[in-house]
Amino acid sequence: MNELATRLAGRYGARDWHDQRKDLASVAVDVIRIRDVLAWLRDEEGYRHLSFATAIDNIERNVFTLTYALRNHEARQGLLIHADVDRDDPTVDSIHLLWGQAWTYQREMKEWFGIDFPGSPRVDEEFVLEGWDGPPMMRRDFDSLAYSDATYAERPGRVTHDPAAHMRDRLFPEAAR
Amino acid sequence: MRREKQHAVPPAERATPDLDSGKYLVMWQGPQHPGITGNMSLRLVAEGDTVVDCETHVGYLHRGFEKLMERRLYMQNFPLVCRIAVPEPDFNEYCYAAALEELAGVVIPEKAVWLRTLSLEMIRLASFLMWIGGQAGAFGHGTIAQWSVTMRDYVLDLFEELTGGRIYHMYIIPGGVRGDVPAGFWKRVLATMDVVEKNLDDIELVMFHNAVFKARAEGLGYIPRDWVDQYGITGPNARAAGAGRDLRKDSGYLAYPRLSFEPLVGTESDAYGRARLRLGEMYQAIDLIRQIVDRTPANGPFREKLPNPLHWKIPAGETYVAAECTRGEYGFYVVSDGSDKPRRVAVRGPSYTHAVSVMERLVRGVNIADVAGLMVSLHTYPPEIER
Amino acid sequence: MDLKDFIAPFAVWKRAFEKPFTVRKPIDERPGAPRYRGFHMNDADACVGCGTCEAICMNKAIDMVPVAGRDPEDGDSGLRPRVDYGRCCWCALCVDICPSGSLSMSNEYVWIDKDPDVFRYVPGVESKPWDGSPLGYRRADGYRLLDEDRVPMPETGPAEAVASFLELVKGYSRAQAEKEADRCVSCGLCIASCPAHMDIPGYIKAVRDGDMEEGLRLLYDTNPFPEACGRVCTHLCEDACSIGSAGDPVAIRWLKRYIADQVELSDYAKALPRAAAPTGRKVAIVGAGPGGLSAAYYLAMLGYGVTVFEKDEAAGGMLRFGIPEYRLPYPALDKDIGYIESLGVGISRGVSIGKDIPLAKLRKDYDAVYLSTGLPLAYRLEVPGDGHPRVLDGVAVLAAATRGEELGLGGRVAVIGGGNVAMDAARTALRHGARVDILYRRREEDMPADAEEIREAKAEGARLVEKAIPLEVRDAEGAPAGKAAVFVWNEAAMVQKEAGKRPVPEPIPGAVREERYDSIIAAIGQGPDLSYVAEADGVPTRRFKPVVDADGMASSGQAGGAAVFAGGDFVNDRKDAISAIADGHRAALGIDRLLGGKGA
Amino acid sequence: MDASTFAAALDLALGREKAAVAFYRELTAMASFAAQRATLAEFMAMEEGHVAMISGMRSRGGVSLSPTAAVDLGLAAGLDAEEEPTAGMTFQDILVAAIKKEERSGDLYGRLEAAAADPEASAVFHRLAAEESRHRRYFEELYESEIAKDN
Repeated sequence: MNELATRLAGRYGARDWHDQRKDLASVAVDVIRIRDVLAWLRDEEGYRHLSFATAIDNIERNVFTLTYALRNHEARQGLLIHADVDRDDPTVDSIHLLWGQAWTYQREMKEWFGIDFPGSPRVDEEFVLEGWDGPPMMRRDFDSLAYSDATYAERPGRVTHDPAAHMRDRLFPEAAR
Repeated sequence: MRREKQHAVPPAERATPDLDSGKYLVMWQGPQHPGITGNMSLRLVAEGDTVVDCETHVGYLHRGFEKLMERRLYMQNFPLVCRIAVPEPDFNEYCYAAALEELAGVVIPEKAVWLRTLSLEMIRLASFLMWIGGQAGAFGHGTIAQWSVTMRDYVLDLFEELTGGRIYHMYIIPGGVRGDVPAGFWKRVLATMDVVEKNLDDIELVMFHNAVFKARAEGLGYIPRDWVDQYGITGPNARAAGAGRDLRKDSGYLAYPRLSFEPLVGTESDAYGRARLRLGEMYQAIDLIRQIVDRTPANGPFREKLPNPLHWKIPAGETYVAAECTRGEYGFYVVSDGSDKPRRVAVRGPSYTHAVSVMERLVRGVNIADVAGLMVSLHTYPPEIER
Repeated sequence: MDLKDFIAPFAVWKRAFEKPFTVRKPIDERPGAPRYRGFHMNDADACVGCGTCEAICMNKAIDMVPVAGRDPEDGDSGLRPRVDYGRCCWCALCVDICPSGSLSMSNEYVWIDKDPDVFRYVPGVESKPWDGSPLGYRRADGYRLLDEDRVPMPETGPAEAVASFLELVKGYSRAQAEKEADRCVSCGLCIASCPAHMDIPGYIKAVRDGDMEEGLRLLYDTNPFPEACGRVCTHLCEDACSIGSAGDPVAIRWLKRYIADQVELSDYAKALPRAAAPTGRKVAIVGAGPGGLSAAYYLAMLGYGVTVFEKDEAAGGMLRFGIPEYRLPYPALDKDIGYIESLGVGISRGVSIGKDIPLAKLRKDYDAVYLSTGLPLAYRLEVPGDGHPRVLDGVAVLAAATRGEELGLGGRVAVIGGGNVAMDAARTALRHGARVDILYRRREEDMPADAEEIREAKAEGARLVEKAIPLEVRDAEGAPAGKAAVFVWNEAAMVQKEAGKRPVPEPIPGAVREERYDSIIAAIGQGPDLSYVAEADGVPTRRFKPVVDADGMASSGQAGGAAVFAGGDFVNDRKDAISAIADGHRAALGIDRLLGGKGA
Repeated sequence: MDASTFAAALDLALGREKAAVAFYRELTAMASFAAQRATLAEFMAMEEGHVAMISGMRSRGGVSLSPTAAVDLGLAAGLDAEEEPTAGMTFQDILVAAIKKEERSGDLYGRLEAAAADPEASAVFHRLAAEESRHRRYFEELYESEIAKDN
């Protein structure tokens, strides 16, 4: 696979090649090259199958890391292509013309992360979250528990006790400072 | 560069009908509709009784699994993931467990390898039995559904005995499996396989040599070979079109490299051809289960000890583990940031591809009465789209 | 399409004559499989209320609730899990993880009721028809989510051990400590049992996180003797550990030691909190054992000027003079004491209150006085001849060993008693080359010494003579007078005289045995020396114990002089280091309250 | 000793208990520090209670004591009480003295019971012996829990 790593590095400045398994590797490129890299891998390197596309909210670095999972059936190799996109302006080239299902993943990422793929069909339509009024739910700073607590009532009568605190209150309350 | 050869694929070419023209009828099929596999709906635009446009709508049943998983301990997600494909939950358990094991550097015992393979093949059979009932039912053959759902229940009896649950088995736990087979289990597995096999013979005769079924299924939902890569189609839908890809063979996970089988390949991926291929895979599953019964080691540990699940941290990293389920490539992409909860879990369900973009394209020009049959012929489990 | 396609479908008719698949009344007659994950059962007596089921439950279906008739006690929170079937998904992780193994599931799955609230209940407390069902989900043999086995502690083998006074327990490596810390489920049942109520789950988490400074800080919150307690604590916490309810308890003591061992004394100040601004007030402490120095540490942290008066030439009390160095090496103890002294605590060594300075003078010169003088006096055997020169007292022998004095025990040694002092004396004698018999009035299982002490003493070669009632000590014939002695005892039978009480050793008539020894070490018990406390000090005593209030205060000091607080072995019933440390901490807070401090 | 009647028997017992009070008073005189005196005062108060109890029985003319003897823990027999109390007496010394005293009283009442011709007097001595055995038992338990903890 190192030959592919070298070619990817040479052509597209790909970096951080990592062999996860004998049949799975990952590599990172600049987000601006993403469509070209994927097209090249599809057409020239046999990675014709797009397994899925998704994103990871790396909020600490203020980026969304896109992951495109490709597979070369003949070589029986999987490849994860990563690209970081600025979390403050998450706009990425659409690949809907490369794969027929890609627009759905892009629509999902728009809904779940707020990443835009201009030109991608129906990218602004609701996908899973019909009627959703919250922020993009897969963002790390969306606290689903707080949302749930604020939106739904707990069933009455639910109360629990921490064993250590319960024992302290009953056996040595003076230690509760 | 062959960039010019790129196919301009739907929905870019989709022409939205002019709904104000009065020529069209908009109708919703689902989310409560017997012809829809699960809680999903299709917004159909019909001209006469011919569908001219379709939109898939999901999100009626399960949503937010992937978010939920990010706030739970690794082990707490074990009982959660099975819900992502209700009729075929075990693939979630396997892919999730295998991804964590790979990231944590855990090797599972030999016995667990075989028992995992067993449960994946048993659920493959059960899932196909449910599907074939739906496929026949969509064309009015309720009898087949009666038979096949009964056969499925016999398989679920085996699951109940092995795992303590009929639907959500929660058996393939990170580290291995949750228990050895009970006494006398293998005998009952073989007996059930004989019963199911005999029933499949009847189904083959009654359903596949059936003028009505042939008339309605042949040519319905035809998937050309070159769509397979264009749309990321996998599983029987792809194999029926001549793409002989099967992760059990190609990736060689679990005990598959040591089992004797060849992926089935068809020539026509239409509703009939796909059904034929799946029937063949049901016989194949029975054959694999018999091989597994023969070869599973009698003794030995069935689970590798893992750290305390309350504190289990997995080294930072990412992996994608996929397995061949009844509908194709089922995969879990797991990212760890080194903490005790996953950073990201993305589930790749095969329905995602064929129940949205492929379905929306195939349904155009189809008679409304055949929409259900078409949809079932693609074999869709909506929760794996919603996640 | 051929003709077959029109004929074949009629094959369905052959089924018309077959037996139907369906069964009649399946709900009544279709029990779940033997492993079925049905409704929960809980053995409420075996359950310890640790809440680990609640912690693992991904659905938040379990609440820990108090139940009638179960009060919290050592190793049992008194809480029991209540399952809400509105949330439960029957995954049975609660059963898999349950430390005590009390949770299980029946194979019952049918339960119909109009009232939705009944589907929330406390298994094993609210009785249900499926209680006690032999069928249903149990965790499989060989399958556990928690590790029941403790990470073994590397220790010197007994043969090698008796050859020297080197520390036996070698301490965990980082990997070992983290693995052992991983076994903890953070239930906190241990906290109540620890006399000092240390934040045990907190510092174990620090071990897991590799954060030794945080760990040390948590230790010092309640205990300024982590090196010593990490080695010789009586570890009541481990008796209460929920993991211990069906496995080896977490090695809490060794983990405490691990933390303290990892941080150099010179780095302590960086990790630990600074003392408060000086209050200008002074406190005198009598006795530089763990209790007195614990009070000194917390008083110093609160800004008090502290002077500790110690009759011996070195500080540490029984930790130094009572515990042999193979269990607690002096450098470890010196580290604990060294840190306390580094905070400005003054220790006046070799000054005996009552002899050199009257207590009344301390009460005049200081704003408060804390007494922690322990139990220095060995009780006598109280048999004829117990004044024989070869009858030694265990505490004195151990102190002499600490001082490096020649013990001159001889080749044959008897140790009378079954407590930790007896074990320490026996093992010290073994290390001096003696053949040692331990004679105890009751049975081995009745011995008050820690089980591991008994086990190790035996492994090192001590012979245990059970049910030996001392009768007499005689001068041995054939030896110069006073150079050897004969110990005479009566073999006893254990007799259950009263129901519910422990059996009583009763002499077997005629079964009198005797053995000649070079030394007989009496270690039956110790008492306080209260001769330095006068009526005028206003310290009430009852049966040779100072009587104190909840703050450890014995005298409010109204009668001419400072208030007097007291604690440690001569006040509490536990009579161990950790209780003395807890008393010292409590008294420091009490003194601070009395003197108008802000409290800490 | 005339102990053949009920009243005479109680008189004798009263004398014993008064002697016990005197015993503790004597020890107290020897004591050198507060804790000794506090303990002796406590034990003396117990004996004073006995004096009051027996006076009460005598004036009421009836005995309200259980005839059931306490279980003998066997300690008293083994304790060596040769040594005389000293100014430095420990809690052990005081307890040994107390146990021995109760044992002697119990023995005495036992002998008197056997010697008494009057069945009523015999019953009184029997009950007094039982009472002394309970006292002894009380001190023995104290000895086991506070002194010989490790034996």
